Amino acid sequence: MKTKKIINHGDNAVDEMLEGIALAHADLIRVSAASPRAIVAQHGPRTGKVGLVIGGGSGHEPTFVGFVGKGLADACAVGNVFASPPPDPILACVKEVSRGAGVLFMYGNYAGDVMNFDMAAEMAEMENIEVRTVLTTDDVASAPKNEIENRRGVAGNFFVFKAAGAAADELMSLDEVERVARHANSRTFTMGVALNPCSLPQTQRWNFDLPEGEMEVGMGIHGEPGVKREEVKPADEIVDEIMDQIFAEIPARQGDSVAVLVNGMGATPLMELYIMNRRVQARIGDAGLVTSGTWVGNYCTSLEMAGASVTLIHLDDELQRLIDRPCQCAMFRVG
Amino acid sequence: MKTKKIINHGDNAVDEMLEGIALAHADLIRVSAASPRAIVAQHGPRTGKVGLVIGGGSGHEPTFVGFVGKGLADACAVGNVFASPPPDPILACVKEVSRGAGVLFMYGNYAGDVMNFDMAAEMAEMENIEVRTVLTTDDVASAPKNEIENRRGVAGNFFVFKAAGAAADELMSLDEVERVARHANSRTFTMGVALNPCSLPQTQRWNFDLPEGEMEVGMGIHGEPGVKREEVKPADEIVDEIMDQIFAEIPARQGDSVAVLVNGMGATPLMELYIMNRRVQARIGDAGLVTSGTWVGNYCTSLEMAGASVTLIHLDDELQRLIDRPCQCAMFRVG
Amino acid sequence: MTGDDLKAMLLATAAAMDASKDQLCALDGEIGDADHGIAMSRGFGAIRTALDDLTGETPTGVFNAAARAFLNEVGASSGPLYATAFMRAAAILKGKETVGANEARDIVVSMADGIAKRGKAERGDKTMLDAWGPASEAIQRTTPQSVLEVFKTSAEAAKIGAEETVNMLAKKGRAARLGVRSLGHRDPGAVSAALILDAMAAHLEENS
Amino acid sequence: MTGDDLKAMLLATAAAMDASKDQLCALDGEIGDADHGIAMSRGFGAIRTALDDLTGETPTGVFNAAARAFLNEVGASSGPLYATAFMRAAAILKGKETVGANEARDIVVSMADGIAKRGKAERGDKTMLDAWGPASEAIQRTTPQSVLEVFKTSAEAAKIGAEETVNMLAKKGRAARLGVRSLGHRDPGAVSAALILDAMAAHLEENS
Ligand SMILES: Nc1ncnc2c1ncn2[C@@H]1O[C@H](COP(=O)(O)OP(=O)(O)O)[C@@H](O)[C@H]1O
Ligand SMILES: Nc1ncnc2c1ncn2[C@@H]1O[C@H](COP(=O)(O)OP(=O)(O)O)[C@@H](O)[C@H]1O
Ligand SMILES: [Mg+2]
Ligand SMILES: [Mg+2]
Ligand SMILES: [Mg+2]
Ligand SMILES: [Mg+2]
Repeated sequence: MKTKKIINHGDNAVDEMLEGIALAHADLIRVSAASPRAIVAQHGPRTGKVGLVIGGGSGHEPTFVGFVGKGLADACAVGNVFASPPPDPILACVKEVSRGAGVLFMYGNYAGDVMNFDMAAEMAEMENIEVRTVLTTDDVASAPKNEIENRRGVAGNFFVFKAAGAAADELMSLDEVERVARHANSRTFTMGVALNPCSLPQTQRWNFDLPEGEMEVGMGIHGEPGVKREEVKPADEIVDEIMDQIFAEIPARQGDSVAVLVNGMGATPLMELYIMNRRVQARIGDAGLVTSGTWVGNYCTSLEMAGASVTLIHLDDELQRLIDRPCQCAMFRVG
Repeated sequence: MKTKKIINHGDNAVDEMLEGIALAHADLIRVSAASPRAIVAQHGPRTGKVGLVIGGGSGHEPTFVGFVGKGLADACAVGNVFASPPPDPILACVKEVSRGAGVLFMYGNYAGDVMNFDMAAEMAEMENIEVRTVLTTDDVASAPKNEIENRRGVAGNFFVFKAAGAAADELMSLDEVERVARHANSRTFTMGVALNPCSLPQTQRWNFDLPEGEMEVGMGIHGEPGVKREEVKPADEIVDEIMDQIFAEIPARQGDSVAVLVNGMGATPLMELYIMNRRVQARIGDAGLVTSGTWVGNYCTSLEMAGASVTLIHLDDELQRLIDRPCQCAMFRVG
Repeated sequence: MTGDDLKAMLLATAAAMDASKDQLCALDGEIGDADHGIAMSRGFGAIRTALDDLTGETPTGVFNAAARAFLNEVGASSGPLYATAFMRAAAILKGKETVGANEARDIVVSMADGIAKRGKAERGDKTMLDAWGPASEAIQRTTPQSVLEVFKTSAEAAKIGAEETVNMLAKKGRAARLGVRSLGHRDPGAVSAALILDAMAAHLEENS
Repeated sequence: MTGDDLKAMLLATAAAMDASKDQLCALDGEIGDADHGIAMSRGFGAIRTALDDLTGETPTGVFNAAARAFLNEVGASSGPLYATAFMRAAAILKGKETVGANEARDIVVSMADGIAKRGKAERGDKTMLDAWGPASEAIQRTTPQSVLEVFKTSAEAAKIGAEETVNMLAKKGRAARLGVRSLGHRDPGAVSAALILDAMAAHLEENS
C-alpha cells in the first residue's frame, strides 16, 4: 500500500518544504546564500556571542529548523529526511554565525550526524574557527544508565537547545555555553511510545509494521524499533511506564523543580497528549516534585508517526532562568 | 479494526483532556467553578469589555479551547467530541465574562451549536445579559456562494475569532465587535482536503472510508463527506484546486493584502503543510496580492484525520491591525 | 402507566440505545460525524442516572428530569431536540397522575411538535422529524385503545418514515452540506427515533 | 581500466543502486530508519550527475569527483563513509593513468580502510565494514590476475560477509540501540556494499 502524502515528488520534499518555511517566516529566518540547506536567524548572531548551530535530518519538524531564532539557535543545517546534513551546509552555518566567540554544535547522538558534523568541525578549524560539540542523549530507552554516552537524542533536544541558546544569548563564553549545554543534557530524560508507523516521502511505504492493538515502547524518532512491543494500554498505564523509567534516572529531592514536555510524534491528537499530561503531572506531584513549565504539542515529530514521548528536565536555578528566558523562533517562542 | 489511541476510556476523554489542559496552562486559563466544561481566560474579562464566548465540540484542538486568553476569547464552552456543548457550560461562560458591556457568541455554523447556543442566549437574556451571535461560515466547499449563510465554519475561525477578540480587547462596543466579527467572517475563505479518516475515542473505528490513493475534497472538520472524491494529486495541484475556489470568492484588487493559514487536520506533517505554503504563496503573488501574515500548523484539527486546508482572509487596514494585535492564549499567541 | 412505569419504559429505551450505539454511529459516519449512537446512548445513560433515585414521581416530573439530564449530557443536535421533546411531554402531562391511551398519544404528538419547533426542520428535510412526524400523524389518525397500541402504531409509522429518508436530500443538520451525496443513506436521527419508539412498544408488550 | 572505464563502472553501479532502492529501504526499516536505499541511490545519482560531463579524467579525478558528489548529496551515515572511501581510493591512485589488477586491489583495500577509519567500527559490529572488510582481506590473500578477478573475488567475500551480519549484534549505527532485537536481520549497509561490488564485477564481466 502506498501511503498518502501532500507532496510533489519525494526527492524534492525537503527543498520545497524549506522554500515554504522561508516564505512563511521571513521576519525571523533566512536561507544562507552559501547553501539552501543552511537556515540562519535574522536576529540571532552578533558580535561577542557564541554561535549556536543545530541540525539533523528532516522529518522531525518543528525540530530542528523551527528552533532557529533570537534566543535559541543561530543557524540550522538541514539534512534529507532522517539523514544528517552533509558537511557543506553545516560549514555554511558556521560561517554565518561565527562572530569571534566560537561556535557550538548541538545535535542528537547519531552515527551519521557525528561523522558529518565532525567533518564540518575539522573544516571550520582549518579556517581558524573554534568549534565545540555537545551531543544530546536524552532517550533513556536507547541504552542503559552506564552507557549514557550511547543514548540517542530525541525530544529532549527542546530543553537542551533552549538552555544553551539562552546561555549564548546572555553572551556567556564558549566554555560556559558548552558547560550549560552538557549540564542541561545530563538532566534531561525522555521516553516515548509509537502506536503507528511513519513513511518516507520517497518510499511512501510504512517504515515498520505495528499490528492492530500493539505499540512499540521506547522507539526512536526515526521509527527505529524500541525496547519492546506491548499491547496498547490505557493512557495512565502508558504514562506510568514512562514515568517509572524517567524517575529512575532523576536524582531529584522533594521540592525540586522540573519542566515537562509531552510531545506528539506527528499523528497523535492534542487531546491524547493532554490526557497524558494529566497523569504526568499527577506522578510528578506524587514524587514530591514541582512542575515549573509545561509544554504539550508536536515539538519533535517523526513524519506521520502516531505516538508520544514525555521529557522531564530536572531544573536548578540556572536552568530555570535559561528555560524561562525569552526566545523567538519560527515555530516556537517563550516570553 | 480498532484504531489506536492514548486514552483511558473514551467516555472520559474530554474531561481528562481538560484536566490536562488546566494543569498545563494555569497561568493563562482556569476552569469555571460553575461548570467543568467552561474554560475562562485568567486575564481576559474586564469592566467595559465585551465578553467573547466561543465554543464547540472537542476534537479540533487547539480550536476552540486553545484560543482562550488575553486578546482573544474570554471563555470557551467545551462539548463532547464533535458535539456542541449544552447550554449549561455556555451559560457558565456568559456569567464568567459578562462585565456589563454585553457578550458575543462566536462559533461555527452547525445545527447543534446553533440550538444549544441559542438556548443559552435565551437563558442569559432572562438574566438581563445582552448576547449577540456571529456564526462563522468560511468553508467555501459547503454551500454555493448564494447560500453563504448555510456554509460551515472551519479553520477560518482562527482569523475571525482573532479579529473579534482584538476588537473586544480594544474595548469596542458590542455593536462594533459584532460588526468586526461579521466583517471578518465575510472576508474569510477556507477549503480543505482529507487524505485519511479520523476515529472517535468512543468508537475507535474510522469515521469514514478513504481507499488507497483517494482523497476527499472539501470535507468537513468532523469527517463529513466533501464535494467529491479524487485520486491524491501532487501538492501543487491540490493547492491550485483550493486556491481557484478561494480566489473565486475574493473580490481582491491588485496590491490588496491577505493573511494565510495553512492548517493541518491532525496527522499531516508540517513538512507537507510547508510544501503547500510554497505553492499558496506563489499563487497569491501571481494573483497580484500581498501576503502579510502566514500561519502554518495544526490550528483546527479533526482528531487524527490526515489532510489540510488553506484559509485566506482578505485584509483591510482595520483587519490588519486587529490580526496583528498581540494576544496570549494557552495554545496560540501573537506579538 | 404511572410515573414509575414511565421511568421503567425510559430505562428500557436506554438499554436499546446502548445496543444500537454502533449501528447509529456507522450510519452517522456515512453522511455526518459518526457520533449519533454515542449521543443517544450517553443521553439515555444520563436519563438512567437521573431517574435512578427517583421513585413515586409524576409523569411530568419524570419527563422533566429526563429533559434536563439529556440536554446537559449530550449537547450536539440531539440534545436540544430531545430535551425540548421531553419538556413538551412533561408540560402536556401536567396534573396527570397516570398515562392512559390519550395521554400516550399526547406524549408522541407533543414530542414530535417539540422537535419540529426546536429544529425548524420541515418534513422531507431528512431528519428525525421524518420519523417523529409520521408517528405523530399516524397516532392522530386512529383512536388507540391502550398505551401499548399508541406506541406500536407510532413505532411502525416511524420505522417506515425512517426508511424513506434514504431517498431524501438532506436540508437540515450536517448532511445538508452534502447535496446529492446525502442520497442513498438513511438519516441516523430518524433511525434512532424509530428505535426509541420500538423499544418503548417492546417494553410495554413484555410488561403487559 | 582508464578513468573513463572507471566512470562507466560507477555509472553501472548507480543503476544497480536504483534497482536495489526498495530492497535496501525495507532492510533498513527492520532495524533502522528505512532510508538506506534512498541514500545509496541518491548518492550514486549525484555521482552520475557529477561524472556526466567528465571525460578523459584520471582515475584519481573520477574518484575525487565521486567523493564530493556523494558526500554533499547524502549526508547520513553513508555519506561520509563512502566519501571517505572514494577519497582514499583517489589518493592511492594518484599519478596512475590506468587501473590494473594491482590498482584495483588497492582500490578495494583503501576503500575498506577509509570506511573503517571514518566509522571507527570494528569487524563484527554489524556494519558495512562487515562486507568491505572481508572483501579487502580476500583480495589481499590472493594474487589477482585481472581487474575483473579483483572485483569478483571481493564481491563474493562481501556477499558472504553481508549474509553473516544476520547473526551479529549491532554495535555501531542506529541499530546499536536495539540490543538483541538487531539479531536476525542483515545490515543494510553491508548488503549494499556487497551489491556495489557485485555491480562492479558484473559490469566488468559484461564489458570484458
Ligand atoms: N434542525 C434539525 N431538526 C431536526 N433534526 C435534526 C436537525 N438537525 C439535525 N437533526 C437530527 O440530528 C441527527 C444528528 O444527531 P447527532 O449526530 O447526535 O448530532 P450532531 O449532528 O451534532 O453530531 C441527524 O441525523 C438529524 O436527524
Ligand atoms: N560507524 C559506522 N561504521 C561503518 N558503517 C556504519 C557506521 N554507522 C552506520 N554504518 C552503516 O550505515 C548503514 C546505514 O546507512 P544509512 O541508512 O544510509 O544512514 P542512516 O543510519 O544515517 O540512516 C548501516 O546499515 C551501517 O552499515
Ligand atoms: Mg537515515
Ligand atoms: Mg456530533
Ligand atoms: Mg452526529
Ligand atoms: Mg538509514
